[in-house]
Order: sequence, then structure tokens, then C-alpha cells
Amino acid sequence: MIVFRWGVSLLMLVTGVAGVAMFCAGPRESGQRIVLTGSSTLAPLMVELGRAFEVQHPQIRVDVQTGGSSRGITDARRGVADLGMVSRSLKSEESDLQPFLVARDGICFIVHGDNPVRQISTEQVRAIYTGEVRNWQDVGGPASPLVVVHKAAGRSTQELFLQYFQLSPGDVRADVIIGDNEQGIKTVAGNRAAIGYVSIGTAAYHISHGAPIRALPLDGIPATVEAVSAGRYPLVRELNLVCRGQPSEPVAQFLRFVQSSASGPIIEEQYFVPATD
Amino acid sequence: MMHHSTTNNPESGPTSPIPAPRCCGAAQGAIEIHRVSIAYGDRTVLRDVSLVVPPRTVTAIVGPSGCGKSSLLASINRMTDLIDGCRVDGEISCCGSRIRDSEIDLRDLRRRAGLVFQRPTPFPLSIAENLALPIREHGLADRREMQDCIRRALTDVGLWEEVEDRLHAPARTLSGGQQQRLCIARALVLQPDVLLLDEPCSGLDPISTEKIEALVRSLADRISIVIVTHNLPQARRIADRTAFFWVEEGCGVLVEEGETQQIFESPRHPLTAAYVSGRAG
Amino acid sequence: MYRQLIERGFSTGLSVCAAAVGLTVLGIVVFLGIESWPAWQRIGPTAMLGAVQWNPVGPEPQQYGLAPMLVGTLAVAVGATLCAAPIGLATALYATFYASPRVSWLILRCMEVFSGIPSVVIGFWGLVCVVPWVAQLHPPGPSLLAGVLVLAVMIVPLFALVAATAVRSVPLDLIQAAHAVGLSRWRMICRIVLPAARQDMINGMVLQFGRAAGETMAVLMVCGNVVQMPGTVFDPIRTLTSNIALEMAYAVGLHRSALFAGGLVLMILVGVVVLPARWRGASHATR
Amino acid sequence: MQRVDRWVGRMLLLGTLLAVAPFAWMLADVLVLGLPRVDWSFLTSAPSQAGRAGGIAPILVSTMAIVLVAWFSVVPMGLGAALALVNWHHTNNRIWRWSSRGVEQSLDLLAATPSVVFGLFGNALFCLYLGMGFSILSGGLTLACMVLPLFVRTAQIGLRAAAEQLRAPAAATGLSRSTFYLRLVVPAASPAILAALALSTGRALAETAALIFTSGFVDRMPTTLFDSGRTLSVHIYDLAMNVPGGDVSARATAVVLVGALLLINGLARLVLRMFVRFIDADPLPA
Repeated sequence: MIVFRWGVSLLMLVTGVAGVAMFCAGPRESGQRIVLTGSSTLAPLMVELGRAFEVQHPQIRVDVQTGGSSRGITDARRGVADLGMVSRSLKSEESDLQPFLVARDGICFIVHGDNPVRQISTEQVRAIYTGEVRNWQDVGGPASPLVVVHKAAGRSTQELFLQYFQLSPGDVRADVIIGDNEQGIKTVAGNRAAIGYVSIGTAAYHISHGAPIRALPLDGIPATVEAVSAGRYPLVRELNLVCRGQPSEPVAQFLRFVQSSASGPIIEEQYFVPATD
Repeated sequence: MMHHSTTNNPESGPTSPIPAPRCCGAAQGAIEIHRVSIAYGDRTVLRDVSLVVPPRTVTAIVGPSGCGKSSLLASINRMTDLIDGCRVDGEISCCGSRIRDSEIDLRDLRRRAGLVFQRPTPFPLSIAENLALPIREHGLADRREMQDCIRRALTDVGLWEEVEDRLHAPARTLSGGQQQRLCIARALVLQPDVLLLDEPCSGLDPISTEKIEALVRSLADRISIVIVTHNLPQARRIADRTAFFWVEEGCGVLVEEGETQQIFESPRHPLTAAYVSGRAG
Repeated sequence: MYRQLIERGFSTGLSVCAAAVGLTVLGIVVFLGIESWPAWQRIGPTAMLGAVQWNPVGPEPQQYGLAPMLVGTLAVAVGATLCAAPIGLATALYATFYASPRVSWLILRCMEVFSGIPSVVIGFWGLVCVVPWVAQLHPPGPSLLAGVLVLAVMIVPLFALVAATAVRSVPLDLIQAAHAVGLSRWRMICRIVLPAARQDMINGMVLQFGRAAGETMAVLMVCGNVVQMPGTVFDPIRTLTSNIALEMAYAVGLHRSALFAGGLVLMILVGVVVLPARWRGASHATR
Repeated sequence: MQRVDRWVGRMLLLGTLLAVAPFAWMLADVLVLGLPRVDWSFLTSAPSQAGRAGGIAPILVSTMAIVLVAWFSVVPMGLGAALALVNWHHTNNRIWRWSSRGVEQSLDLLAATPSVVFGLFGNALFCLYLGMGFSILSGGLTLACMVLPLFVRTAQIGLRAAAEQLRAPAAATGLSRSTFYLRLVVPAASPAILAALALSTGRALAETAALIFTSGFVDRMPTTLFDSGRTLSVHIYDLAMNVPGGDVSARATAVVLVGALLLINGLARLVLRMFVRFIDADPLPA
């Protein structure tokens, strides 16, 4: 009994002290935090940019959370995030938000590294994603059923994909629905029969880090950063940060840093094309 | 069946039938029980009992199991309130106040009429804290007097010397007899007028029993004590008066009540005679 | 007076706490109701529960059919319960009537330990072990079958424990009587133990069904999350729970409302199925 | 007859093996590949490359912070509610009896509610309506709502057993209600309360779905309660689903999580068994 009562008292004391300490630490720093949410394409880049920015401004903290471009728009509007990450250009009904162009990116098709298929055409993509073709044999691969990886609704990669290939959401016959780009890469890397589409930057980053996937040239144009940079690759998009109203001072500082030439090397490291206006 | 009705009929007039002096020792008696019946749901366990406990005496209640002795004891300080579906009819007054009044301060009633149970029920606290908690609760002593209060109570029950050096040990480390005496001490620190003991020795060894009997006798010059017991020799040893209960058609009734000597040596009722001589019960 | 004030304060404090607990439930229902109200009003219950197309964002027309998700939830939960029940029952019976005391103790402790393993770990195991195995059997891999298997694994331990408790609560004199007339063990189980423990067993199954239907992470990780009516067990499906987990982060407007509506449907479904079983269980225990 | 019985025995053994095998496979998989990664530096360093390398220190801190927040809200409220239920249960007043039934049934409904629904509720109430955003505070409060029924029910059983034992002597001593509950019942039932807390903590640690949209995903060291932070289980989910090459780290994190859970559940059961011996009641929840 005595032991229990001591235990309880001790627990209360420890938790109390810890709780009070954390609460006291709260208000002091909360003003110096920049929250970014949205596109999983932009997230790894923003993490790196945030780190570099924090080195210059140690009193400011940059937190990044993914969830798709729609979340970026939503959170920026609701004020949950200071900046929304949106991997497309803003639509007309989103004119209440102010975009800041960060970089350019493309969307590429990826297959498992052991897949002998070396390229893919627009017609083939349409046939695969509408379910007309259910076997790799029909697109020049081995006799094996296709596993079609599609992105969830609300992801800008998916929107751009549907728009480019003139598909409606109801046409697509998918086997797996994924969220973040990384999930797509992981799914394809783990399944020899899979095909999916992700950001070129993300794919290139993971290929260089040893993920067993291959980016397929689309209609003969290689899916590389160079092709995007040169404007040859057809499936490209803007990577934007969006903000509602006038950004606060720390946020404005961060935006200036992101759009400065200092960020160029970091953007290139992540296999994106810096926005050179 | 006999009725020892010494109180006025409650319906006899607008004035209170029971004089209400706050102190004990009024001529009427420390506890007056008038035509009390106790029922659990539909089952009546005690019917139409009237009994007077004079001040500063030891009254023993004896009788076979199931004759409602313990229920009667519990009804005196309204512990029967805790039992679901228990109904008490009739009048009981304790130390001059009618306990069935809705305005009575229950906490004060229970302070003035301490109850000790069959099995020792120390609180899961230290020995000292077992006494200090009720003292603080009723505001009977401040911090400085606390030690004295505790020592006096423990000395009264003859426990002081045994536990003097381990007042802060858990009460559960005491032996059964010591625990029971601690429980009596817990009732005594509240300076009660009446002490109700419900077979306090039934689970104890002879030596502990002897100590408690001596304690009861020594307390009798200060307070009134009602003790329920199965043990006839014990009743004979310690009680000034004895009430004998019996079960009639599954329901307890009071058969006979009087001086202990008279009950044991010249009982008026044949049932009493049979019981005290060991031929019934 | 001071004393009475403390007492009054204490009682009030307790009541406030208890009321807060009641209000939490009310709050959840009210929040789900308020947030999903636009969806019920503008899309309509029949359109939402009856339609099979889920196209909440993107090009017009937007569609909010919860039916495939509802079917997916039911299919995966019913399948898992049906798979888990015989295995859990076998475990309980073996541990109670066949195994030596030491083995029996070991089995039940193992089940206790397993029942505490987080669903995300089980889902992870499903992702790296079960899905590839199903893919070999029949592509694509992430499928209703994978979900059923993973959920069955998840609910077996608790069901085994519940069944063991139910079997043990069969009165001993019944069992001794069976021994006395020389029934063999399996006959005794069939004729006496199972009938006597039936009600508890069904309650246990229903509770585990509720757990399976409400599970999110394990299902999200292995089911493929394609919104469609499953034709075979190898088809990928999406459940109400994984739909919420997948899209909640960025949903706005009607889409968000529809997700809350899905949550409300799920809560009602689980509540309607599970609560009577809980009450039966409680009245059974107090009897 | 004998032969049939033996066959039935074999079938049941097969069933038992089927129940045990997946977990053996799971634990073997996680331990063999994950345990070598777990060392002191894994526990004390920050994750790098989205968790592929480095450790889990900030995640451990966030997990503890979220659990602490949950404790802080669930213990006072849950204890108060459990005491109220024990107290109401014993009054003869019909209104209080009905209230206590009402609260108990709400608790049952709360216990049956899927965790993702708590996530929805927490997101709507704490993150948006109360403006806490994706934070440790929102996540902890959401978890508190989720574990409330488990905590109240387990604590209630212990409190009721202690109250039944102590009610008569306390009443005979004229103790007031507050003294009775606060000085006698709660200390006597403290093992049951501790066990309830441990079981609730286990449930909270295992939870993922309610946290992904209340406490968020950030894997950095939190500095305030308003920071987003991920728990161990969210980290496992993220590594498994979103990080190519994160499987080994996921397994190592799973080793840490399962180890912590086993420790907590073991402690809870130990404490409860001691309590059973102490108070002659069975406080284990069904």
C-alpha cells in the first residue's frame, strides 16, 4: 500500500513538473514557427529549404506536413498553415490565395527495376488506366497481369494526370490507390507487376538513393530533370507556395529565402528545376 | 411476548413525548426503543420491539442467529440506511434525540453512538491515522492535542504499550484482537455517549476476548454499552442487563429483558429458561 | 458551514466529471451530425448510401457514393470474424480441455500478449508478408483477402480469451456430471460446454466484429483502397475507415462533410451491432 | 470413441497453432530484422532521410508528451466520473441511479466507437474549433477521449470493491463523503487506478488512426505542446507506407513500441493481481 501511494505521488509529481514545464515553454516560441502543409511532392524540398533557413534564422522553426495539394489550399485558407504547398498552378476559384513559384517538376511513369519494358506511349497509358490492357504482354512486357497504381482524389499529380490523358475519374480501373509520392514509389518498388506515376523529382531522388524502380520515357522523351528544364517533357507543372493575405514577417523572410538564388542548389539536389523567371 | 414500554405513546399529544435534554443520564435512559420493526424488502426480521437501555450500563442482547439482533443494533445509529430496501418502523431515541428525525445530523449521531463490527474493520491506513482521521473529521482536537487524544484512546483499550513504537505501521499488520481493540479506540476517540458492539469477540482468541471484556467493564462507568453476543457466559460476566431475543415464524421478537442475574437465574419465560440452560437455541 | 461547502463542492465536482463523460459522447455525435449535415442535406441519404461512385474532387460531376465503402467494411469485417471465430474457439477449447495446465497457461498468456500488439504493427506485417503472398496467389496483392487475413489475425487473440472465459464459466457440476456419465471430451464439449457458453461466445464474436469494422490502419495498409464493389476476394477494396484516413487531411466543403457522414454511418453501424452485445454481456455477468 | 476424441484434439491443436503462427511469424520478422538496429544511439538520435537512417529520439519525446497530455486530462476527469458512478450506484435516489446508468451506457458507446471517429471528432473540435492546430495538445486530448471508457471502467471496478469494503466502518465513524472517498477509497483502490492508467496508456500508445489528423506527422523534436509531433505508431505507419527503404527502421521502431507495451501491460497485470489478493475482488475488465 505504502509503495503504491508513493508510486502514485511520484508519478503525479513527475508528470506535473513535466506538464508545467512544457506549458510554460509554449507561448514563448509559438510565434516564431512557420507551418507548411500540402503536396507530398514539395514536402521533402521544403524540409531541406527549412533546414537551411533555420541555420540562418535559429529563432524560427519550419514544420512541414504532407497531405496533398488540396490540403495545402485548405490549410492556407483556414489559417491552419502559414503556407500551403501546391504542386500545380492555382485555379481561377483559388484567386483568394497568393502563389509564390518555387520550382518546376514533371510527372513520370515508374515500373519496378526488373521490368523489361523500356518506354511507354500516351495510348498505352490510356489503355492501361482504363482497363483495356490487363497484361504486360500487351505493352511489350512479360506475360504477367498488370497492377495499376493510381493516386487518390485531391492530389494534384492525379488531377494533372487525368487532365493530360483526358480521362475522367470514373474511367480509371486501378488496383491500388496511393496518397503520397513516396507511397507510390514504395508500392512500385515492392511489386514487379506494378506501374504508377509520380513526381519526376521524387522518382529521381529515390532512384539515386537505390530504390529499385525505373522512370519510363513518355512518348520517347526521357523523364529527366534536364528534359523538364529544357521544356521538352510534356507532363510538367508548377510547384507553388500559397498564402492567404499578407504574409507575416517570418513567413515573408522565408519566402524571400526560397525565391533567392541561395535556394537553387538545394532545389537541384532534390531533382527539381529552380524557377528562373 | 412481553412489552417493556416505558415511553409515552408518541401519538398522545402535541408536546414531544420524549424529553430532549442533550446530555445523557436523563432518567428515561440512554437509548429508548419503542415498538420498532425492521424489514428487508417484504421480509420482516424484527417485530415490535421495545427496549430501554439505562445510562452507564452494559446491556447484552442474546439470542439465536437470525433473530434480528444485529439489525436492531445497526438501526440505533441508522447504519440501516446503507442497506438497500431496509425499512425501520417505530421510534428510537438515542441520547435524548429522536434519530428518525429527518433533521438529525447523521454524522453527529454516529459520533455519539459508536458502532464496532463483528469483524475488525480498521481503515487501510496507519495505526495513528486510523484514529487521527475521525478526530480531524469531527474537529475534536487540534494538531497539538492530537497526540494526546490518540494516546488516551489507545491506553483506554490497552493497546498503547503494544503499538507505542509503531504508530505509523499499517493497521493491517496488527493481530485480529489488536485490530478489534483499535476499532473500539476509533469509536472512543469520538467521545461517544453510547457504544454499540456487534459480537466484537466472535472471531477472536480467548486472551483477546478477555481483554475486550475487561475493557467493556471499565468503560461502563462512563458510557452506555450495548453488546450483541452469542456467548452466554460472556453476557453473564459483563452485562448489567440482558435482553433475550427469539425467532418466531421467521421473525425476531424480544422475549424477555431484565437484570442479568434475574434472566439467568430466574427467567420468567420458559423459552428464556430453556435457552440459558442450553436446552434450546 | 465550511464543511458543508466542501461536501457540496465535492459532490458537484464528481457530478461534473460524470456529466463531462456523458457529454463527450454527446459531443462526438453532435459534431459528427453538424459536420456531416451539409452532405445529408445536399446530397441526400439515398444518393450517398446507394450510389457506387466516389468522386469527391476533380472534374464535375462530383459523386459521393458511400455504398462501396460500406460494402467493403462489412465484407472485410464479416470475413475476418468468420475466419477468426473457429480458430479462436479451437484455441480456447484446446487450452481449456486438452492441453496440460502448463501449456494452457502458456497459450492464454500468449494470447494476452498478442492481444496487446498494436494494429499498425500487424498492418505492417500484413504489408511486408501477407500482401506479397497474396500477390503470388493472384495479383495485385492488396485486396479484400489480405484485409480479411490481417484483421482475422488481429482479432483472434481477444476472441480466444473471451471464449476461454466463457468456456470456463460453464458450471463445474455440469462438467462433473458429464464425466460421471462417461461422456468423451469432445461429446462433453459439443453437448454441454458449447451450448452453455453459446451466448457469451456470440457476444464475443459481435464485439470482435465491431473491432474489425472500426479498424483503420491495418486495413488502410493492405486493402489497396480502390473504391469499388468487390467482385472476388482478390479485388482491392476501400473501407469507411480507410476512406476517412486517406482523404481527411485535405478534404473541404461537401467532401469533408461526406467523410464525416461516413464516420457517422460507421459509428451507428458499430453502435447498433455492438451495444446490444455489451448490454447482454453486462446483464449476463451480473446475473 | 477414443479415436474420434484424439482427432478432435489434433484439430483443436491445429487451430491453436494457426492462432499462434502469424504472431510468431510477425515477431520473428520484426525482431530478426529490427532488433539489430535498436541500440542506445537509435533511441537518442533524431531521424534523418525521413526516418531511413538515424533514430527516434524526437518521436519518443512526442509520444511521451502526448501520453502525458492524455493522462492529465483522463485521470482527474475519469477518476471523478468513476467516483461519481460508485457513489450514485449506492444512493437510493432513482434520479441518480438513472444518471449512473446513462453515463455507463455512454461509456459503452464510447468504448465501441471506432478510433478513426475519435480522429474526426478531435480534428473538428480541438484542431479547428478550438484552434489548437495539429499539435501534441490536440492529439493528447483526442486520445484522452478515446481511453476514457477503459480508464473509468477499470478504475470503477477497483473503487467499487474498496468502497463496499470500507463503507460500513466509515459510516459508523461518521466520516463525510469527501473524506470517505478521498482519504480512504481512492488510496485503497490506488493499485486498480494505476492498472487502469497502465491499460489506458497501452491503448493510447497503440493508437494511430486517431492521431494522424490531430497530432500530425512532424518528426522533429517538439519544443512546445502546440508543436505537431508523431508517436511511435504513427512513425511506423509513415515508414511502412511512405518511405521507400524505411522497412528496417519501421521494424526497429516496432520493437521499441511492442517492448514498451509488453512492459506496461505486464506491470498492469502484476499490479492488478496484487490488488485481487488484497481486496478479494476481480477487477479485470471483460
